[in-house]
Formats: sequence, structure tokens, C-alpha cells
Amino acid sequence: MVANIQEKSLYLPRLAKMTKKERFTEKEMFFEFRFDDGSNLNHRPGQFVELSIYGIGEAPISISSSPTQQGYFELCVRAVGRVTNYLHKNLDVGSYVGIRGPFGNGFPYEKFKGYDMLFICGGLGVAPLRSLINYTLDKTKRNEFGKVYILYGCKNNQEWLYQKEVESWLNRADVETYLTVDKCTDSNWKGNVGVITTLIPKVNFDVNKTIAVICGPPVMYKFVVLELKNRNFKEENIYMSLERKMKCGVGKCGHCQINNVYVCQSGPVFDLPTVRKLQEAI
Amino acid sequence: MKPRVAFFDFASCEGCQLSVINMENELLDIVSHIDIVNFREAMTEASDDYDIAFIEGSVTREYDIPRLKKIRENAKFVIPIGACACTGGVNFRKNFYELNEIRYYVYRDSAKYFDTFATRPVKAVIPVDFEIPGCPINAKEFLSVVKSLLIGKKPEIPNYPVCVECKLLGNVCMYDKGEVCLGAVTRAGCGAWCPSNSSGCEGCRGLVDEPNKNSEIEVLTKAGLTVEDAIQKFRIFAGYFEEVKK
Amino acid sequence: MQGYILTMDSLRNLVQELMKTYKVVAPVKKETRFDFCEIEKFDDIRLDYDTSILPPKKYLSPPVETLLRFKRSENKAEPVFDTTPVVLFGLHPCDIKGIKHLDQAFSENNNYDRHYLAKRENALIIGLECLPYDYCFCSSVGSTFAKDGFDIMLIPIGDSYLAEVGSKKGEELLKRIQAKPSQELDIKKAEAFKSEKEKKIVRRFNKVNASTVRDLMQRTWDHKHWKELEERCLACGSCNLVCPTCFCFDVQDEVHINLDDGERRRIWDGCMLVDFAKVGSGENFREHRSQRLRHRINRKFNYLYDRFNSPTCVGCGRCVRACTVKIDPVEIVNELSR
Amino acid sequence: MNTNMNINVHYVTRIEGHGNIVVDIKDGKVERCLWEVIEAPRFFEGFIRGVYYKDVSEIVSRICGICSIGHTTASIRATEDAFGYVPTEQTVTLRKLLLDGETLQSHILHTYFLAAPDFLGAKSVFAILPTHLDIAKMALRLKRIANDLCDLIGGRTIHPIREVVGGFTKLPTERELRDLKKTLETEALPLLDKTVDVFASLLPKIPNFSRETEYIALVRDDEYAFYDGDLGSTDAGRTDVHNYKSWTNEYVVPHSSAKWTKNKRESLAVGALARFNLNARLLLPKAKAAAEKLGLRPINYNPFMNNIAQVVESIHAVEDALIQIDKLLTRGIKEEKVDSMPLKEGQGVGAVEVPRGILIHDYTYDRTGHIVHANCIIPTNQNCANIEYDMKKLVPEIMDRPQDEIQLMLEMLVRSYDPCVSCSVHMVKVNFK
Ligand SMILES: Cc1cc2nc3c(=O)[nH]c(=O)nc-3n(C[C@H](O)[C@H](O)[C@H](O)COP(=O)(O)OP(=O)(O)OC[C@H]3O[C@@H](n4cnc5c(N)ncnc54)[C@H](O)[C@@H]3O)c2cc1C
Ligand code: SF4
Ligand code: SF4
Ligand code: SF4
Repeated sequence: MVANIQEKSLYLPRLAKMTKKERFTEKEMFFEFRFDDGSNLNHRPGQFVELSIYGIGEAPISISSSPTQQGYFELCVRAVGRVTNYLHKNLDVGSYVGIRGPFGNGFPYEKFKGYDMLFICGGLGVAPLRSLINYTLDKTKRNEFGKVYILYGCKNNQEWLYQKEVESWLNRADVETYLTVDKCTDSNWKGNVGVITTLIPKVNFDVNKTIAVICGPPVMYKFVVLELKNRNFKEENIYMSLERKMKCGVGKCGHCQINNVYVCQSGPVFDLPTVRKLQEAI
Repeated sequence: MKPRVAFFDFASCEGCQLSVINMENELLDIVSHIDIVNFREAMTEASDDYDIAFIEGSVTREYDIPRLKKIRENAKFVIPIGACACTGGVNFRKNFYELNEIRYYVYRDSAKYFDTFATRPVKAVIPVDFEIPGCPINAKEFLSVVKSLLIGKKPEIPNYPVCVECKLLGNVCMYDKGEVCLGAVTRAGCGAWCPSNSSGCEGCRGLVDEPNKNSEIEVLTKAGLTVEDAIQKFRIFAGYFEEVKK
Repeated sequence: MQGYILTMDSLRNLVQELMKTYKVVAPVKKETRFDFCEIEKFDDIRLDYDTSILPPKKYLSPPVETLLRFKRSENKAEPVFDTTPVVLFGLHPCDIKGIKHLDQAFSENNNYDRHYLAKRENALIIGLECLPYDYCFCSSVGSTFAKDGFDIMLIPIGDSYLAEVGSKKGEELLKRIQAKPSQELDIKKAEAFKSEKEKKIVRRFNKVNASTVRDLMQRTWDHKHWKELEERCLACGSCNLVCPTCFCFDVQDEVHINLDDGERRRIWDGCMLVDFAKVGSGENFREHRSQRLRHRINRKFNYLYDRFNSPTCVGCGRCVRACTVKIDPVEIVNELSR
Repeated sequence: MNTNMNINVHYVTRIEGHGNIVVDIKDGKVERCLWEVIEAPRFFEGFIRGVYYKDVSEIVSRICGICSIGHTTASIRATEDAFGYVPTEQTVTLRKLLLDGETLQSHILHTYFLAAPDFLGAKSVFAILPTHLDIAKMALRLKRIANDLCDLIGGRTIHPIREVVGGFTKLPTERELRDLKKTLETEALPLLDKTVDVFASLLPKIPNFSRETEYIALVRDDEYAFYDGDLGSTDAGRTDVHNYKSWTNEYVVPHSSAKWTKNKRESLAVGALARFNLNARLLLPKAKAAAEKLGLRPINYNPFMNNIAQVVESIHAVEDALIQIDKLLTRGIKEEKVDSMPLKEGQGVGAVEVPRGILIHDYTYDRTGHIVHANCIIPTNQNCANIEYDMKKLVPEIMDRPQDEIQLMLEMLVRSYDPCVSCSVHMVKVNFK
């Protein structure tokens, strides 16, 4: 029927060893994994893996480290269900998990060369964007991009992910970082209070040479896009990474389908004009 | 250390506990993974030191409440098993009658000896961790929950209707045979037990989330039931659900 | 349409010959209906069946299919490929088209699903021309006749069958049982049968056809009819599960009672079910029944059109038959195009 | 000699349902000796009113999980009786086969899992697993075979699905029946032979106690009755089941409020021993031989021997199952459409023998096939009085033993009746201070 078929199962993961595990918040943890043979994942920022634990299941998780970081990859996982809770509670450094992927298209960063970068991250949305942020900020790549703006919002002051790194962004002269919390529950918090859209007016970007990249909870997209449009942002310069339910990661199981696209194949990264054509995307 | 497991019963037929005892082929394997420390139907000893409490039966009297609260304090996981415990089961039918009238109807002069109140499921009294519905529970599902607990995975009871399992099995639909069936609005997990035996689903596992009850009643009446009988049909097992109470 | 002639006896011969080396699956009677089952003898087969409860795809992509076997303590897993040779016998043209869609779906984008393909490569398909029954509407979706996708196609001509050859394997088989080549007259009869079939199809789209139904769908995405169906649809998923071209699945792990060995399985899933598009954050991307129904119907007539170059509905009518409230793609299309 | 003692067993274990034993001994005199049932009442007879006939058996099946096949059968028979419907021969044969399955599974459960630990000095079947694994495996296998039978004929063991008013929704195939027959012949019978040996070896541990009482069971001239028959009594001869009320007089005793039944004496007994005492001559050959070997002869007045009668009946059940299977195979399984019922106003009674004794359902229907009145007579109810009278006779006889031994003996006594108080159809709670 079809020539040149791989004799492998699409669903068979390879093993990776957990080499770091660190708690960020009550719900989110940071993990570092390595393959025993030292090989790289060879991913693009914005891609994801299917993380697999035999007996428990599989879950798609964004790769949070930049491909410029060699020999390992990082994930940030929120405990919501079977796989994610098991990873949090039952597995420790030294344990193995299954990895399939990387899957998805990832960010077309070649196209971003020469542009200023505006990152808009809501909550866990920082996980996939961090991969691209760190790629952009990597000393070997930094000169390929212009200014870097990072907008990052959380529910409250207890919810920051990658706190140390966020501090380092705040301290970098070549990055403008803006933080906000939805609700101020902590008197130590001196920064902005309000949803992430309230940060956008504060940023002085040049709409002619800036790429906006958005990732966050589903409700966020519409409002961020609206706010960017208010600032005359060009639609084709707005990119977003979408979340959908996924079971296979290889364009078969159908759960991630939005109209005629499968998010795991054509996404999870889309530019706004494409998203506009999809009726159920945001 | 092996997890310590306890079974408790309230107003019930004890068929759910029996379903556990009836797992002859698996029983020896199960007891190799757990310590059963409380199982009145099968053993004399009893202990208050347990991790997992399976509760059968519905709550029908004052006396049950402190007992349940104690169980909640002792156990890490409280898991109601069976329709009685999860939704009141057939016992809930009592609530559709006038309480005093039904007491006197059944016990006449001796009715005064009964303290009884409207039937309620366990979760109406204490918080529960998850439920295994069904009348009786399906041993396969019970086993799968136990296995999940043992390996540290959150057990999952399906949120799709019995129709799904019925179709997966390739059964002839009951409506095709001129019989009625509640499979389209009833939570799956039983393996479409009744339809697979050529008998319409009676809804013993309770309704799925967001059941389209009006449409289902229309289906039942089109199949020949009166509206009254169609509602009665839901009340065999699913009286507890808001959609049916009304 | 050059082919061979099979009398009832030679058909029996053929099946018996096949049963020696293959698991033969064919339509048999099941209570009030028919279904594809492994047969024990030729006489089990009901050549006069209308449609089966489940599509024959269940032998290529089973309702529950083991993908991997694993051992937790060793973190080891092995894929499971089923290579049992199977004959799918008596498939109507719509189901043959359905399998063609699956062939594509499971090998698209360089993602070859060996679990499906291993079964598919070991399957022989013997088709059977049919007449319409109460629910089907193949002419509206262009699946009335199968041009390919089979090894042999049987067309009734009186007491015998014209066996059309669809593959080398099919041809060899027919030669092995020494079937006689067909004559001019046989071919005429077969053509007559087919045009008779076409005439008998009464359920059809009123205003659109297989290639324009897609534009209709795009125009009517916001039509109020979808909302009307919200009231009726039970969101039971039956329509998905009986469809020959639904291939969505869920994946679940099951461990053995020793808590160490286990299997990763895929199970048919359906986009009509409430959790299908619901994610961990609680967001449900198709929360309402009407949205899910619109998704399903669009998936059949619109969303996948570009990939498959045709509607993915094959007009078998199973979904209508399975639906207790008789939600019917034909009625929907006709209502939308009114 | 104990002069003062209080025994208060809260929740007798290893029985179906909840029951308490209370014994007060003061100055060497038994002051109180009570068997109280504390099961939460569930009001089946109340809430079955208004139910359509098709749903009735399914609801009342939930009276008791362990006797659910019996309840379903009795219910269906009462309904068919009310409508004057006569089931087909195939249906009756299948129902008998199904009852055999229930008898076997329940008796094996009771003798091996609930009663045997007492004889082996253990507190539960789990405790005897390490020491008696072979026996446990044997019992598990036997029980599985019985449950497989129930699954095959009834669709499932607990709350059967296939058995409905008018017939069966789904029939076993002939191949399935042949496989079952083979299992019964090659596995069940040999395992039961061994069972007889096991219990023969336990005979010396069975307390030597007896008290004359009236035994009541279904009787027939031609077979050891389970499915149908007349009411039979060791004291009062025989009567049609429709007259059941004149025999099962329910009454309330002053010191307790449990509803008890009596006929000719202060109490009566039903169950395996009652059936044996009335019908022993009709036992099938292997069961007869087993009774002989186990020293069980009618009339036996030792309630502890009920366990032995259960062993004997287990063998009978398998022999009878084989007869019913042969009947089905000879006739060939035929699809019979479950008929629609000729609905009519009126009363119907259905009585069957369940493992614990005679079970009677009595319904009155209206014209539209909805229940207007229902009454269920549950075996355990009928035994209640007998249990207490046994206790009253037993306690003085064993008063010189240590308290825990007395307690165990009393618990064993209660357990020997295999009471299924979860039924609680008619149970009255005792408010006991
Ligand atoms: C492209 C992509 C990237 C993602 N990146 C991250 C990440 O970096 N970090 C992170 O913590 N999470 C991420 N997620 C979400 C993550 O996949 C889900 O939270 C995870 O699958 C839940 O798995 P579980 O086994 O723990 O939960 P389950 O027990 O499977 O389910 C719990 C709940 O999650 C829903 N759910 C099941 N499967 C999925 C799924 N595949 N996607 C979303 N919801 C699902 C269920 O409907 C259920 O409501 C990403 C999802 C996608 C699609
Ligand atoms: S849920 Fe049903 S089977 Fe279980 S105890 Fe209650 S009545 Fe019995
Ligand atoms: S369309 Fe019909 S079969 Fe499909 S989900 Fe709705 S009710 Fe069920
Ligand atoms: S949508 Fe319905 S008619 Fe079309 S192929 Fe699927 S089941 Fe058949």
C-alpha cells in the first residue's frame, strides 16, 4: 500500500531520566530530563512532547527549555490529572519517563529575525514561551533579534513560575519585563495589579517591527488580541500557541481538531490570520 | 506497607460487597496487595485503622451520621460503592412517598419503632473522594479502581453514556427490538451490562453530566410509555438527580 | 469491467478456499440486525444484508486495540502489531470507501500508524454490490460505486455474481478456484444491476451534491438549525461510534492485577461526547451539543474535504439508524439548504 | 459457673445484614436473651406501589443481593400468577437451573466462607488462607462455577438481568450449555466430593444441641422443591401457597418488637435443614449418599446441622442443574419472544425456596399493570423467633463455659441459620437500652 513505512510504532516512547525536580508553586513543578545516550531532543521552541508513564498514561507538555541548551530539556508541569499528579507525587530524580516527540510546528523564529519581540505570557503559558524567550536571549542568537519585551501575568504573587529567571530578565538591560498579578493578595507586591491586558498600554513597541507571541489560558487570547489591535498591531505579526486536548500528538486521535486543522500537526503555534479563519479557535 | 482497606455497609442489599466477594478469580491476588481490616460480611475482626474505606448503602437514619463521620476521620480515601451509596439507589424511591404514610403502610402498629428519614447518598453527609456507581457495582470496574489506587493513579469513572459501551460491543440497540432503554443518559462503566443481555438499561449508575432529559422522555414516550411511566422509569434508580426530582 | 463469473457454488468454493488461510469475516444475522463476524461456515453469510451494526473497520481498527504491552518495574514496552490474515467479505461500496479514508488517515503526514497498517496490509477485501435500504444516501456523497479499494467486487447478476478484479491478489484467487471469465452479457447484466441501484436511491440531498455540500456547510456555520438540534440530540455518541469514517480515539492504560504488567490501549472515541474537547483547565472547546453536532457534520462534509478530496461521509446511514432521536445528515443538509 | 454475665454482640459478622445478640445473666439466671435485628428499614413494600409490572422484579431484587435470583423469581411468579400467565417449559427449566446456581453459590459462600472459619477457629476466611489455601482455592473454584452458571442464565449473578416476567430476554446457546455441563460434571462434582470429606472431618466440631420445632418448606411429590410447590410443614401437613398467611402468622412479642412468625408452635424454621427434613427422600442420588456419609437424617433438630444440610443441597443443586441442562439440550434452545402480558386487576402469589428458606411475594395489580399492594415474606424473618428460642435453650446448657466461648457459640448459632437480614423488608428495629 504505502511504500517506505517505518516499522516502528508511532506510540512507543523513548526513555528519559529525570535529572532535576523543583517545586515552583503548589500546583506547578519544574523538571529536567536527559536521555541516557546524551542525545538532544532537537526541538524548536514552541514544540511539545508526549510525556508517558506506563500504567498511568500520557500527556502533552510544552518544552520549556531553549534548543540552545544542549544535553537536556526542561518541562514545567501543572498537576491537574493522572499523569501530571503522578509525575509530581510519585516520581523523583533518577526515575524514567517515556518521551515521544517533539511534536507540533513550533515558532517560525526564522521569520522573526530582525524583529523586536513582544512576549505575552499568562500563567502556565510562560512554559512554552520561555523556550523561545531563552532562545532569543541566548548569547549566540541575541543579535538576530531587536528589542525584547516580556509581559507576564499571574493570578497572584504566589504563582510565579521560573521566578529566578524572571528576576534575571528584570535585571537585564536588553529586556523590558513587565509583571502583573490579577489580584493582590500580598502586601509585598509593589507591581502592577490587573489582568495582563493592562500591561500592554505601558509598553512602547514599534508596531512596524514587532512580533507578538501570546500564550496563556483560553480566555486570555481574545482580549490580548483586542488590545494589540487597539495599538494597531499588524495581524500577521501576532502569533499564539493554542492548547487543546490531545491523545496522540501525531494527527490521528482527533481531539485537538479545530475546524479543518489538527493543532498537533498545524499548531500549536498559529498566526492571527490563520486563527481568524478558524471559527472555534479563540 | 500494604494499604489497609475497610468495607462498611448502610441501608443496602449488600450485593455490592458480595460483588467483591464474588471475584473468585482475582481475590487471592487482591489480598496479596492489600490488608482487609474490616469487612463485616466476611470477617469477625474489625479495626479503626484503615486507609481506604469502601462504603455500601444509603443513609436513612440519624444513627448513621456519626458513624459516617467517624469513617471519614479514619480513612484517607472514602469511596462509596453502589447505587445506594452513590445516589440512594432504589432506597431513594421512598422519598417520592409521604414518609409517615409509607412507614405505617409497611409496619402498621410497629411503625413507631422506626427512626427513618429521607434517603440520602453518602456524599450528602460527608465528602467523598470518588464513587463507584452501579446496582450492583461491576466487579471489573471495582478492580480497576483498586488497581488505580494501588499504583497511585486517580481512578476515573466514565463521563459518557452507556450507549458508548453498547456500541463498542456491537449490540443490537434495544429500540431496534422495540424495547426501551435509558442508556443514552446513563453513566457508563458497567460495560453496557443490561443491553448486552438484551434488556434495556435501567439507569442504575445515575445520569451523565448534562443529560438531555426532555429528549430522552420523548424517546421513551415515542416507544410507547406514558409520560408518567417514563418518569417512573427514571425514578427506579436516578431519583436523586435534580433533573429527575422535578 | 472485465471480470469472472461466480456461481453460488463457486462462491462457496472461494470462501471455503479462503477459510483455509484466512480469518473470514462476513455479514451474519444478529438478532434483528446484521453484523460483521468471523464465520464458521459459508452458510453463516447473509449476502442479502442491508447494513451492519458496526462498520467492517472494526477488524482494522478495533473498538479496543492494544498498542503497547509494558512492564512498569522495568520501564519497558513493546508495540503490538496484529498481522493475522483476514478477509473482509461482502463489503458494500460505501464501506469500501470508508476503509479507503482510514487508509489515508492512518498514513498521512508521514505518520504511519503501523497498528492499523499491519492489519490492513494483511486484509483482503471482497466487496458486494448492494441495493439501497431505508437509511442510506450514498449517491449524495459520491460513494454509490467503488472504483478501487477492493481485491474483488461481486455484482449480483441473477443467480450468479460477476467478480470484478481489483488487485493482483484478487485475480490470483479467482484463477485459483478456476472461475470462468465473464462474457459480454454478464457485464451488461452487471451494468443493469448498477443502474437499477442508482434509480432506487431515494434518500438524497435536495439542492447540493458531493462537491457542493462543503460550500453549503461553510455558508451555514451560524445557521439557527444547529441550535434547534441542540434540543433533540442526546450527545450519546452513537453516531460517531457506528460511522465507518470516524477514527478518533482515546488512549488508556490498564495494568494487570500483578500491578506490573499492563497494556496501553486505544479506544474509539466520539466528538459528540461531552469530554471530547475538554482540557485540564476545565475549558470545553465545544461545550454545547449543537457545537458538537455541527463539528461532527462539518467533519463529514467540510473540514476534512481538502485532505480527502471528497466528503468523508460515505452515506451508509448507520448514524441515522443508531440515533434514537433520528438525527439525520440528509435532513440537516436539506434543512440548511432550504 | 458464671453467675453474672452480659453478652452484647453488636453486629454479628459474617452474616448478610445487621443483627445483635444480647444476653444478660444474673445470679446464674438468664434474664434476657435476645436476637435483635438492627437493619435499617428500606420500605420496599411501600415504594413498590405504583410501579409498572415490568419494573417490579428489578426493584424487589434489591431487597437482598445474595438472594436476588430468588427474589426476582418469586416476584416474576407472583406477577404471572396475578395475570394468569403460564410460562413455557423452557422458561421454567431455565428458572430452575438459575435457582440451582443461586443455591450452590450461596451455600458454598456460607459453608466455606462464613461458617467454616468458626470450625477452624479462625476469625475470617482471610485468616485461613495461609493455612488452608488448598481448601480456599477449592471453595473459590466451586463458587466461581456457580456464579458462571448464574451469569450464563441470568446475565449476572447479583440482580439477574435476563430473567423477566414472561421469560428470558436472552438465552444461553447450546454450546454454552454443553460447556457448562462439562464443567459441572468434571469439576464441580469432584470438588463437592472433597467438600463432603472436609465437612465430614469437621463434624465433631459441630455442637451437640437440639430443640424440637416446626419446619416449613415448599413440597412437591415428584421433586425436591425449589421453584414451586405447596407449603409443607413437619407439624401441619400441606397447603396451597395462596394460604400462606394462615401459616406465617406474624406477631410482635412484648419484650422486643421484632415481627416474628409462628404457625403451630412458638416459632418455626425454614431453610436448608427445613427442606431436608421435609423432602429428604426426593434428594438426587449423590446428595442422598452425601447425607448418609455426613450422618444427616430426617428429622434433625440440631440447627447447627443446617450447614451440613447446605453441603448436601449443594450436591443436589449440581445434580439438578445437570438434569435441567439435559432437558434443554434434548429439546434444543428455542427463541421464544417474551410475551406481552394479559394485564388484569387482581392478586398473585409467588413462592420459591431461596438458600435461606421459603420466600413469598404477594402482589395486587390494577388494570393497567401497576402495583397497588405488596407483601413479601422473607425467610430470615421467619427464622427470627426460632433463633431466639434456640438461644434461650442453648445458654443454660453452656452456662458453665467461659464467656467468650458462650459468645462464640451464640454467634455460630446465628450464623448457622445463614440469616440474610439485609432483606429488611419487614424487619422491626429494636430500640434497646
Ligand atoms: C500542546 C500542549 C502543550 C501543553 N503544555 C503543557 C505544559 O507545558 N505544562 C502543563 O502542565 N500542561 C501542559 N499542557 C496541558 C496538559 O497536557 C494537560 O494538563 C495534561 O494532559 C493533563 O494530563 P493528566 O493525565 O494529568 O490529566 P487527565 O487525568 O488525563 O485529565 C484531567 C483533565 O485534563 C483533561 N485533559 C486530558 N488530556 C488532556 C490534554 N491532552 N490536554 C489538555 N487537557 C487534557 C481531561 O479532560 C480532564 O479534564 C499542554 C497541552 C497541550 C495540548
Ligand atoms: S447498590 Fe444495588 S446492589 Fe449495591 S447494595 Fe444497593 S441495592 Fe444492592
Ligand atoms: S446525533 Fe443522535 S446518535 Fe449522535 S449524539 Fe446526538 S442523539 Fe446520539
Ligand atoms: S456520517 Fe453517518 S451516513 Fe455518513 S458515513 Fe458516518 S455513519 Fe455513515
